[in-house]
Amino acid sequence: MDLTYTEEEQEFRARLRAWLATTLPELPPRPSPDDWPGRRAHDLGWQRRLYEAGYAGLHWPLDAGGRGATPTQHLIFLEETERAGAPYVGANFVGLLHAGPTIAAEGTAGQRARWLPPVLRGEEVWCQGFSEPDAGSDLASLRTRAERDGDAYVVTGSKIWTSHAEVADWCELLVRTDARAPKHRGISWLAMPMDAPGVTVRPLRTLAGSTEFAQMFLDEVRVPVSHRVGAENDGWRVTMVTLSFERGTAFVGEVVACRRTLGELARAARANGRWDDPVLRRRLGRLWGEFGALWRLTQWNVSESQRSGGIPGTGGSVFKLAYSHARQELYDTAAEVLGARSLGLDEEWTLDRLSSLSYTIAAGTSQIQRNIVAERILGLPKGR
Amino acid sequence: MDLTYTEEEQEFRARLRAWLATTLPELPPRPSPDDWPGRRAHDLGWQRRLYEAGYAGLHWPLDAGGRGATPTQHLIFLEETERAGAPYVGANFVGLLHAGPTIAAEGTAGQRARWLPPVLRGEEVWCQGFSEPDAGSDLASLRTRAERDGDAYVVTGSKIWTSHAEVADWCELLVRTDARAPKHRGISWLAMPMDAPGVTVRPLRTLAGSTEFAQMFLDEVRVPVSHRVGAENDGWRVTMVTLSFERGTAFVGEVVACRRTLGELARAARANGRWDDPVLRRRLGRLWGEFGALWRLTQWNVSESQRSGGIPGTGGSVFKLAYSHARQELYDTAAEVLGARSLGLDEEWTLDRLSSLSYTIAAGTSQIQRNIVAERILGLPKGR
Amino acid sequence: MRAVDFQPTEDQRALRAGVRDLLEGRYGREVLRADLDGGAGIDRAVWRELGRAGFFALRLAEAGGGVGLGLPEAALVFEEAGRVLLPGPLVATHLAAGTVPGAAEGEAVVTALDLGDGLVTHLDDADAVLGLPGTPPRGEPVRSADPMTPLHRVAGCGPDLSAYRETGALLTAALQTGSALRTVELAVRYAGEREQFGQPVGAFQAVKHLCAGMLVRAEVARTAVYAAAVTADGAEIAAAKLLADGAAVGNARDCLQVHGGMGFTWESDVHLHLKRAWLRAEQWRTAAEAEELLAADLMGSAR
Amino acid sequence: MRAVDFQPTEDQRALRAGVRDLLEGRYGREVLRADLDGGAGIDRAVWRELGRAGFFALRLAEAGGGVGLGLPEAALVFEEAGRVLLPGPLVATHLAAGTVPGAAEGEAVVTALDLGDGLVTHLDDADAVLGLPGTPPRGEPVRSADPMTPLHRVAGCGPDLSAYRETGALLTAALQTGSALRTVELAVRYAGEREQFGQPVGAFQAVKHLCAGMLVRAEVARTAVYAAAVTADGAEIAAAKLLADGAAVGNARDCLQVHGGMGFTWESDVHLHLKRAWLRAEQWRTAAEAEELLAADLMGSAR
Repeated sequence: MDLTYTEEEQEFRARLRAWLATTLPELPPRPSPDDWPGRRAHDLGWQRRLYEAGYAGLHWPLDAGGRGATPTQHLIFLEETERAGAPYVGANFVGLLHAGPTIAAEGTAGQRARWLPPVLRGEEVWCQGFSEPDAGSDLASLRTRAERDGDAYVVTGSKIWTSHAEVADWCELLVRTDARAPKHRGISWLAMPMDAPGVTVRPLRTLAGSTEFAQMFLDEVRVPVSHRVGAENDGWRVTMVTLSFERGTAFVGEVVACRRTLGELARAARANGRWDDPVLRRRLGRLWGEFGALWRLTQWNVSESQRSGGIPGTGGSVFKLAYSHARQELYDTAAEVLGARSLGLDEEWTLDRLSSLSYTIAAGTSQIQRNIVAERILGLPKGR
Repeated sequence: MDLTYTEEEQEFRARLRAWLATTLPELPPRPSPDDWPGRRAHDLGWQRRLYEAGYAGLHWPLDAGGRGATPTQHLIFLEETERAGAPYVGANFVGLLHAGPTIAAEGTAGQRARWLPPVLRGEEVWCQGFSEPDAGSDLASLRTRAERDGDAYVVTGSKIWTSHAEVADWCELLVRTDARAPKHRGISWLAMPMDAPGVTVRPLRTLAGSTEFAQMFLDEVRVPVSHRVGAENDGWRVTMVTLSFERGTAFVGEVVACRRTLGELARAARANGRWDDPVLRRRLGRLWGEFGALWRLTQWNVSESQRSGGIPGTGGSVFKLAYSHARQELYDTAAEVLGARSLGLDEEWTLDRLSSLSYTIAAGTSQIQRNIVAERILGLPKGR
Repeated sequence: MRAVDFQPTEDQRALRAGVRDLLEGRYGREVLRADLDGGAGIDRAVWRELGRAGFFALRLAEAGGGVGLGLPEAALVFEEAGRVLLPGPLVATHLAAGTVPGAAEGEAVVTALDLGDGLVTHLDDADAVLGLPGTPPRGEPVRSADPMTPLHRVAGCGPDLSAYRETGALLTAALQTGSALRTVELAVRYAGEREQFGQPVGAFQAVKHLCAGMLVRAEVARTAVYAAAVTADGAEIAAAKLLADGAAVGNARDCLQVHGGMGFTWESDVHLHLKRAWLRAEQWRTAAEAEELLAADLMGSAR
Repeated sequence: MRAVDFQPTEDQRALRAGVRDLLEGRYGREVLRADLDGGAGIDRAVWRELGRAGFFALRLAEAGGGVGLGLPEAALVFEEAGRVLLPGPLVATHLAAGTVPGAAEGEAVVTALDLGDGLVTHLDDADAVLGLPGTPPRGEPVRSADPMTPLHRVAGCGPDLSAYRETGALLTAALQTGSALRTVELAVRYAGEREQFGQPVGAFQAVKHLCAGMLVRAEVARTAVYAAAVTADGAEIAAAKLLADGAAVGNARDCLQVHGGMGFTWESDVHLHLKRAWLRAEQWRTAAEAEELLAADLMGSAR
C-alpha cells in the first residue's frame, strides 16, 4: 500500500511537466464553443503535438501504435495536463478512448493500420453512434438496421447524443444486423464514413443552451462490409470492451478540475463574506474531503487495473455513482457561494452547474449503475 | 379553506381541557415499563375515566356505542390529551383502533354486543395477531392455518410483533382457512381468547432493549366458529377496513409530541451553548417548519375524510412517508444537541431515537408506502 | 354538523378551475414554447387578460374595484400560474395593485427588487418597481439562467420591502408549489409512456419511488402554503417558502432524472421548471433566512 | 515495470487474512452474542491473545519488542476488528503501547478520554487512562446506548491528547470502515435469503439500490482510510474519519431497513453495528470538527 511514485514515474511526470510548460504557451487561442471547424482544428493540432512529443496513445498497446504506458503513467498524464490547463481531449475523445481501443482490440491488421495511426497523429476525428431516441438505458434495444447488399450494409435509422458529429470523419456505429435474434445477439459494429450519402446531422440543443450533441439521421447509408469490426452480430461484445475502457479513467481530469474549483469557491466565499457562514464553510469542507477521497479512489482503481494487466475492474460504477452525485453537490454549493448571482448565465459556475445535471444520466444513469453494482458486484438476484 | 374552529368545536375543546385539568392530577402514578399487569390496570383505569366522562369511542359510530364525533373533534381530543400529558392509549390501542372498529363495521349484532362495550368501558384488552416471521411486508402470505373441526377452528402457527400479548384478553387473529385459494382469498378474521389452551406468549426483545412486543405460538388452539367476524375467507377485506383506520389519525398525538420535543431541544441547546452553532440551529429551524407542515397535513387529511363521510383518504401513505423520515431526523438532531451525551441510555431522547428506527419499517415500510403512493395515487404500472 | 374545514370551498374550487381554464387557453404549451423561442418579453395582451380576470386585484376591496378575496384564494391562483410557467413579475405586480396605477388592471407591469445582489427581473418590460417612485431605474443586463426571466443589475440599495416580504414569499411559494405539482405530473406521464427493457420505466421501482418522493414533497409543501395563506403567520410563511422551494427544485431535479437524456434537451419543459424554481428560491426569502426565522420562532415558542 | 501501487502488498494481505482468521476463531458470532448476554466486561484472555498477535505493538519498533509495521498495516488490522464488533478500548490501548507498561503485550487495558462531556469507555476494566499517570480516576457510571461499551463520566478536564488525536481518529475510522463493509455483507446476505411476494427481497430494485448505495459509501470511506494511513496527512485523516463515520452509521441504518422488522430485534447484530458506529463517531474527531478542519485545509490550499 503505497502512494509514493517510483523514480521512473517521477521522471515521467517531470518531463511531461516541463514539456507542458514550454508547449502550452505556444498554442493558438481556444476557439469559441460554437466554432466547430475551429474546435476540430484546435483539438487535432493539440493531438499532433502530443504525437510529436511521444505522448499520443499513451495507454494504447505498443502493437497498436501506443506507448504501452502503465495505468499510473496514464493517470499522471491526465492529472498533469488538467493541472496545467492543457486542452481537453475534445474532438479526439471517441477516437482515443472508444473507437480506437475497440479497433486495437478487435480489428483486423488492415483495420488497425487504416484507422489507428490517423487517430494518434491527430488527422481524423471519430464520433459515436450508439444511443437512439428509443434506446437509452436499454442500449441493446437499438433499432437502426443494416441490411446486407453485396459488399455493403445499407443502414437506416437514427442516433442521438453524438458529440462532434458535425466535424467527424468516422462514426463508430452500432446497428442491428439480425432482427430475429435476441436483442444482444443481433448487433454489429461498423465504422461509418460521415461523408457518406444519406447521413444527416442535426444539432441537438441541451438545457444548457449549447449544441454539444447532435442527432444523426441515416437514410440508406452504404457502409462497406469491410468496415465491420468483429464478427457480424457480435457487436454487443465488441462494444462492451469499449465501454469498459470509458469507465476506467474517464473522470480523472474532472476530479482534478473539481478540486481546483473547490479552491476557487473558497476564495470567492472569502471575498464575498460567505466563508463566515459555518453552514456553507462546513459544506465546502465536506466536499473537499469527498473529492480528496474520490481522487484516492481513482488511484485505487488504477492500481487495481495495473495489477490485473490493464483490465478495468468493477470499481468504475462505484466511482461514477459517488462522483456524479458529488459533482452535482459541488455545483449546488457553488450556487450557495454565489447567492442570487448564481442566476446569471455568465457567472463562472452556472454553465457547469447546468451541465452537471447530466452526470447522473449520461453513460448509464445512477439507477442503471446501482443495478450493476447490486447485481454484478454484490451478486443480488435479478427481479422477475 | 379555513382553520378557525367552530363554536361547537371550541366548546368541545374547552370542556375537554377543563376535564383533563381536574382528572389528570387524580391519576395514579404510571407503572414501570416492565410491569405489564400494572400497565394494563393503569390503561384500563384511564379508559374507564374516559368512558364515565363520555369520551370513550369518540370516533366510533353511535350504533356501536361511540359518540359519533366528527374527525375534527377526534383530532382535538388527540391533540389536547397529548398536550396535557394524558396517558397514551396503551393497552386499549388494538381494541379502540383496530379490533373494535372492525367488529363495529363487520360484526353481527351479537358480536358487537359481546365485544364492543368492554372495550369502551375499559374492561377488556385486545392484541393483534397479524404479522408472522415469514410474512412481514407481504402480510397476505401468512401461513397460520385454521382447520374446521365441528363448531370450532383449530389454529396452529405463530405470530410476531404482538403488543400487550402478555395481558390481553382477546386477540384479533388472521388465519388461513383455505390454503388452495389465491393468497388474499383464503384468510379469515377470528377473535381468539388469549387464555385458550395452546397459546404461548414469548417476549420479543427489540434493539431498544425493551419487550414492547411478543411472539405468539399457537398449537392447535380451538376458536369457536362464532368468533369469526365476516365471512370465511373474507378476512383480508375485513382487515383492510381496520388498517385504513390506523392510517387516519394514528400519528396525531405523536406530531404534537414531536413539536413539544423540538421546543425542549431548543431549550437544551440554549443551555449547553450549541444553539450558537448555525448548522444545528438552522437544522432545528427546518424541522420546526417541517413538523408545522406535518401538523397542517394532519388537519388537511382530517378535513378531507370529514368531507367524504369519515372514509380515510389516500393521504395516509403520503403522511407516513414524510412523518417517519422527519421523526428519524428529529432524533438524529436531538443527538447533535446532546453531543457525546447522546450515548447515554438515560438521556432524555436516546430511547426515542432507538424506537424511531422502526418508523420507516413498522406498519408498512417506506418502500411499501412508496409503492402504494406510486401505484394507487399516481397510477404508475406494476412491474412485471 | 358544521366543522372547521381546511379543504377549499366550492367558490375556491371554482376560482381555481376558472384560472386553470384561462391559463390553459391563453398559456398552453405552444404559447410557452413560442415565448421561449421568441425572446423573453412579456405579452401585454396576456397581462391585461390576467388583470381582467382579477389576478392582480384579487385581494383589493370590492369597493376599490378589486375582487375582495384573501390570501387563500391568491395562493390557489398563483399555484395555477406556477403550473404553466407563466412568466413575468406576477407577485410584484399583484403586490403593487392598489398602489401603482394600472397594476390592478394588468395595464402596468411592476417588478420588485426581491432578489439579492441588486438583481431584478423583467426590468425592460417594467413600468414601475415596487416601492420606488417614478420610472424604473436603469440597469445593466445580466444573461439569465432562466431563459424566460430576463435579469438586470441595478446600483444602490433598493427600497424597504419589509411590508411586502411575507406576502411576496407566500405567493412565490404558491408558484413553486404549482411547479412542483406539475413536475410530478410530467414525470408520471413520461414514466408511463417511455419503454425500456420491455416495460414502461414507471414499472421499475427505482422510478416509481422517485415519483412517490416527488408527490410527498409537493403535498407537504402545498399544505404548508395553504395553511400559511389561511393564518398569515410569519413562521408558517417561512416554512411554506422553505418547503415549496425545496419541492420545486427537488421535483424538477427528480423529474429530469426520470426523463433521462430527454430531460436534458432544450425541447423538454423540465429545465424551465428547474431554472424558474432556482430563481424563485432566491426571491423574497432564501432558505437560510427562512431557517433562521423558524429557529427564532421555535425558541420563542420554547420559552 | 515497477509502479506505485496503492493496493495492499502480499505481506499486508497475509497480515489481514491472519487477523481475520484469528478474530473469526476467537471472536465469532457465538462469542459476540455470549459477550452481549453476559455483560460488557473485557475478556482478558482475548486481550492477551490480541497482544500476542501484535495487535497493540504493531507499530512499535522491532528493537523495542514491537512488530515494526506502520499505519497502513494498523488500518487493515483495525478494519478487521471493526468487522466483528470486537469490544474494548482497542485504539487507546494501541496508542498506549510503548508508553503504558503491558499495553503492547495485551496485559494492560488502556482507555482514553476520547469522547466529549467527560465520558470514557470501559473504565471499570481499564488499568490506565491514556495520558494520565497512575491508576484510572473514579467515574460515575452512565448507562450506555451501546450494550457492549460501558460508559463512565469522570470529572475535571483530561490530559492533552493532541499528540494522539490524528492516529486515534484514523484507527477509529478503520474500525468504522470494517463495520460499514460488514453491514453491506449482512444486508446482501439477508436480501438474498428473505423472500416476500414470491422472490428474494434483494430482487426488488428498492432493496438492491439501498445495498448498492451502501457499497459506494463503504468503498469511498475505505479508500479514504487507506490513503490517510499511507500519507498520515491531517486533512486526509479528517476526511477519512468523516467519511468512515458516515459510512458506518449510514450503512447500519440502511442494513436495518433491508432487514425490516427482523433488524429491529435484539437478536439481530445490526443494532450493535449502529450503536457502536454512533459511539465511534463521537470519538477523537467529530464530524463538525472534521468539516472545519477540512475547510481550513481547503482555504490553505486555495491561497
